[in-house]
Amino acid sequence: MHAPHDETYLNARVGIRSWLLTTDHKRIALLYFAGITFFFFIGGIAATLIRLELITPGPTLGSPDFYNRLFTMHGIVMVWFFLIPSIPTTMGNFILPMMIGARDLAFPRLNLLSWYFYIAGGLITIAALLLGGIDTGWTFYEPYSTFYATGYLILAVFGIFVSGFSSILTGLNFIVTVHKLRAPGMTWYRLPVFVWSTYATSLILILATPVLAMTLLMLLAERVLHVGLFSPQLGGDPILFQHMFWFYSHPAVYIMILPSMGVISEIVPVFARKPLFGYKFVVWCSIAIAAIGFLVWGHHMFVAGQSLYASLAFSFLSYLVAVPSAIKVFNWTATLHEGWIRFDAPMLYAFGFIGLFTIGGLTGLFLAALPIDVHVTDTYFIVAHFHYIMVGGAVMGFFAGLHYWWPKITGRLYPDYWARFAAILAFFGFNLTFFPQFILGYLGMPRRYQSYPPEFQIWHVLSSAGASILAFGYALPLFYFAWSILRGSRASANPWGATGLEWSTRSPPPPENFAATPTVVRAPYQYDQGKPCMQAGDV
Amino acid sequence: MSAATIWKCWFALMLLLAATTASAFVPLGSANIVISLAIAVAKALIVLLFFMELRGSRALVRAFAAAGFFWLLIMIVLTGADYWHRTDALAPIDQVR
Amino acid sequence: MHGFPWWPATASAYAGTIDFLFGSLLVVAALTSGLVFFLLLFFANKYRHGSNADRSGAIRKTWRFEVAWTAATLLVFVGMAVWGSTIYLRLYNPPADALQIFIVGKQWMWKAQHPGGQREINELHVPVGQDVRLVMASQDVIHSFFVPALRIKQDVVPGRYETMWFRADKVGRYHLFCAEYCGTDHAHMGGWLTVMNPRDFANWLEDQGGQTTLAAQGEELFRRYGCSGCHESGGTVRAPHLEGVFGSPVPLSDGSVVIADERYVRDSILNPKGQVAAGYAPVMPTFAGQVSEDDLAKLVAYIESIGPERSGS
Amino acid sequence: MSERAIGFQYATVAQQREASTLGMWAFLATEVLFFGALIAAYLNYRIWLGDEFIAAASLTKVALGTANTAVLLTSSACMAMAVMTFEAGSKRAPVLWLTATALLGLAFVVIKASEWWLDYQEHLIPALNFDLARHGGVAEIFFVFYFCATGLHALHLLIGISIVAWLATAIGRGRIVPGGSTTRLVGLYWHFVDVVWIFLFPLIYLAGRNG
Repeated sequence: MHAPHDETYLNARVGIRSWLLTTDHKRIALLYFAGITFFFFIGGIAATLIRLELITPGPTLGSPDFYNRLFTMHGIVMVWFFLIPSIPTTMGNFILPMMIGARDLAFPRLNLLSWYFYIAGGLITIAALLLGGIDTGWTFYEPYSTFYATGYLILAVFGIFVSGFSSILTGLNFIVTVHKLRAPGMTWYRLPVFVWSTYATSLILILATPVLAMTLLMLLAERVLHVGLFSPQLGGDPILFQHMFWFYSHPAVYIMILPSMGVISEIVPVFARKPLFGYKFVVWCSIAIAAIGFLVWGHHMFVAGQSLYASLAFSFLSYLVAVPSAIKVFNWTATLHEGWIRFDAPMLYAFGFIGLFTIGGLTGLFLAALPIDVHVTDTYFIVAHFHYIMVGGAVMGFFAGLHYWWPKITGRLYPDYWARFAAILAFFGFNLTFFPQFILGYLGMPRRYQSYPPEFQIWHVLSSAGASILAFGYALPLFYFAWSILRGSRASANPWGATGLEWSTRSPPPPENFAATPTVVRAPYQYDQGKPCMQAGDV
Repeated sequence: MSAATIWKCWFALMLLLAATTASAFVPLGSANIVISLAIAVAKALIVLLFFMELRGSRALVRAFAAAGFFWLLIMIVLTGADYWHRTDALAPIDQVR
Repeated sequence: MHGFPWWPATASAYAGTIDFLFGSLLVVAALTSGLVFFLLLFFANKYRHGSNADRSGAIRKTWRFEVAWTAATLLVFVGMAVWGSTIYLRLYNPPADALQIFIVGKQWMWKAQHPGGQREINELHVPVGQDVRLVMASQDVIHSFFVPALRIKQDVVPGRYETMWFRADKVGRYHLFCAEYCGTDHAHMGGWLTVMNPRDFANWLEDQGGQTTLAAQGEELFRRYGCSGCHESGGTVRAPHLEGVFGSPVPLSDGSVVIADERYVRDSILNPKGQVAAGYAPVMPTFAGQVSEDDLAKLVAYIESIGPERSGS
Repeated sequence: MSERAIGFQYATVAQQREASTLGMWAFLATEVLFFGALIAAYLNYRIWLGDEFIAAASLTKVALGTANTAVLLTSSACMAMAVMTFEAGSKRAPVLWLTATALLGLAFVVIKASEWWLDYQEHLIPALNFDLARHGGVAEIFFVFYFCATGLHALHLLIGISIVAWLATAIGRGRIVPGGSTTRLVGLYWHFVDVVWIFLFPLIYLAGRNG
């Protein structure tokens, strides 16, 4: 029904069944994108209510129980239903196969099954939150979660358990795809860094998520059957729960940040018109982060009653894992040297990412020092640290990737000046929101407090003011992206002058991605005199 | 992989099973757990290398197989290190029955 | 608004060392991020599209830079790790003759119990300039005893004793928080640590009512729980006499010898069959689940008091 | 998926075979960590709770455990024979060997169920009728692990038995022919379930037997 040359994956088939039963990695990416956006706004609403609540020292919006359920919802929805799936399932699904010249992922039907696991897990957890929510925090520490937690803990924990399968199957799909479906000529050192980062993320996805599955099953067994596994009232050891929970949850924070690092490593060379500085170092830093990331979880438990020996070992290993991240920041900065830097929206988001991630990473060094962590753990210093990495890093990277691949995904261009304004607004709104929380943290303001001593109020008011700016900065893209779909001008195959395989095919791409499987002739990010040298030979 | 190899492996597995069960009843103190785990590793290797044909597989498949066990080892060793060095003074807690 | 605090109160010398460490790390972080931000902005401006900066000398040998900044970061980080660990180790070996206070955390209050028997809720009065050792237990969920002014915090896990020590050097009233989420009133489970000079502290102890000392209360419990029935002369069952036992070596039935310290006394009450004294049958019943936190502390204090006369206390 | 048609995204059959093998091994790695987390928790409790925890293991039925291990190892050998004969091209032999594998699997489940029944009568099932006075809280923790581990393993075994039964009928009816990788993958899964039991057996049944 469409002439072959203008048939795209969007109009190749129509109807609800063509979406809900699709095995096209590009459509599944859009299905995930819808889910991600939905859960981002639910988590965002919870965040807004939290910031409103904390404007005054006393209870403002409701009872302490309401606040406890609010921050638990914010934590669970943001961690498991937005941050962990965000980049791998949307841009990973859409762009990775195109970047390596493949027609689809290794197991397309498994990919669709992953989406259904994600949606099923999400709906079960949302049901638990709507029915009354749970008041344990996203960490479900024992023995509170077994005997003292009220609310629909079993339903929510089961929802997270189900969504875990989506992570495992997606990771498995990506790993086999990168190994087996690379186009001819696409050697490992010609892979774009986004593919390497998504590969490293997938390693963590399949090696850490099963441990979460078992931990949540044991938690359910203890709460439902009253058998002694973790709570001392039944002879168990609560610190064992913390060990098993953080064995997953620390690598999980690397699941959240590694894809964003991959996106930034794609954007910086393109808008600097220069090869990435130290490609091999950046690539092996991603793998190193994925590997060493499994050795450091004990730094969440320095004051939890862990043995002195373990605390010393985990402190040293946590400093080790910081080195690859530092190397990446230096390499991004060095890439700018002697480049032709353009400041389009993706590049502004990338600058924002590097700035905020640097601050987030450096504050991590404070937390790895044992005595400082003893003072600041469980305070707002920690809240500020992980928001700088998650929101300043992962979400900024998500928006950077979105702005960078939007023309390829939708075939439309968005208004660049509005996008740049949104990037700058988000950057300043973010800093005003979370930098005061560092000061609050060192002052000793504990986490998860609805009411706090009055002398901390000034910083909370500043933080809440920043939150409103940040919320506006995140809502803006919704408008101009919608506008771009309706009336944005058509995007060419390569609007940014990038060199990857995905820019050698039409935007939006045809269902089979490439008319003929491309052969790769050179490494990524090659420019001469500012002109891109495409990875795909003259196809 | 020929039938003969399969049944030779099966026989070796049966021998190892007998050995591990027998050795469990010999009072060797903490050596018992070491022996039983060593025999278990031996049996697992027979199944992995011969029945699951890891012996003839490409290096990549062997790496995938080893990765799972290696990461499990990381978890066991690091949590075990904590428990090994833990000196707790147990306090009474009213057992909830 | 109540003022504009940007640095927490400093109530102990230890807090000073933490501030110094934090300040040094802050300087290192500021320098590093300053360098990165400066380079970002400098390159962004100098090499912006359309500027005619000199772009000829593209760096060929990149690995030289890589090795340099990798080694530099590794060195600085290892230095930080070692510095932090040495300070941390000081937290771990409490002085021997510290003033010992029992703290019990339960859902949504901190109960303190001084050796002299005085009790406080959500309050803790301590003398200035003297080492104080807190022995803490929880009755329900994990709490965390946190005094920002002293820069110390320790999670209190139910089912085991956690210890923490400090020496407050400045008189004053400092915040006390619960730092581990423990339910509805997690935010209200806190109060004040009041550091007083020794004279005021002594007066305060007095007008808390001369309750009997811990040891005296322990002796009363020693009778009530029936320990005296066996452990004192004229008892029906042959059981070791406890006078002079505390702090001295006790030969066990399996041939090993153990020092009868708090842990040994506590374990013998909760799990008597664990370490049986040499020459006695393991007939003592377990008291786990019957003897509460507070009573166990008193029994230990009593057995300690009938130990050999220790120099001072 | 029928064997002959190559997946839309694959260039050659060999590429598809290697991809499915890699995918299966990646899945088995996740299963290793899934069971492994439970075994790690068991080992930690063994260090933390010490001898009383180990002593509780002597309440398990080592005779039935050993018999079960023998049955499962034999079923693994039968599965290996099935895969070998299938890829050698014959059709009747693999169906027979697969049937033998499934029957041995069922035998394992029956022995396991009888063992649980004995445990039920001896009041050893936590949350149901565990006799705390006689065995104590630490023994109960051991039996929580015992039932979690053997329960999850039995569940995986039942899934394996149903897949093997389906495979036997599919080969019998000629729907699955040599060249594809389905049979090899089912073999990998079955052998994996056997490897899990190889590690569970000493930890559960042989602990604390040295008197």
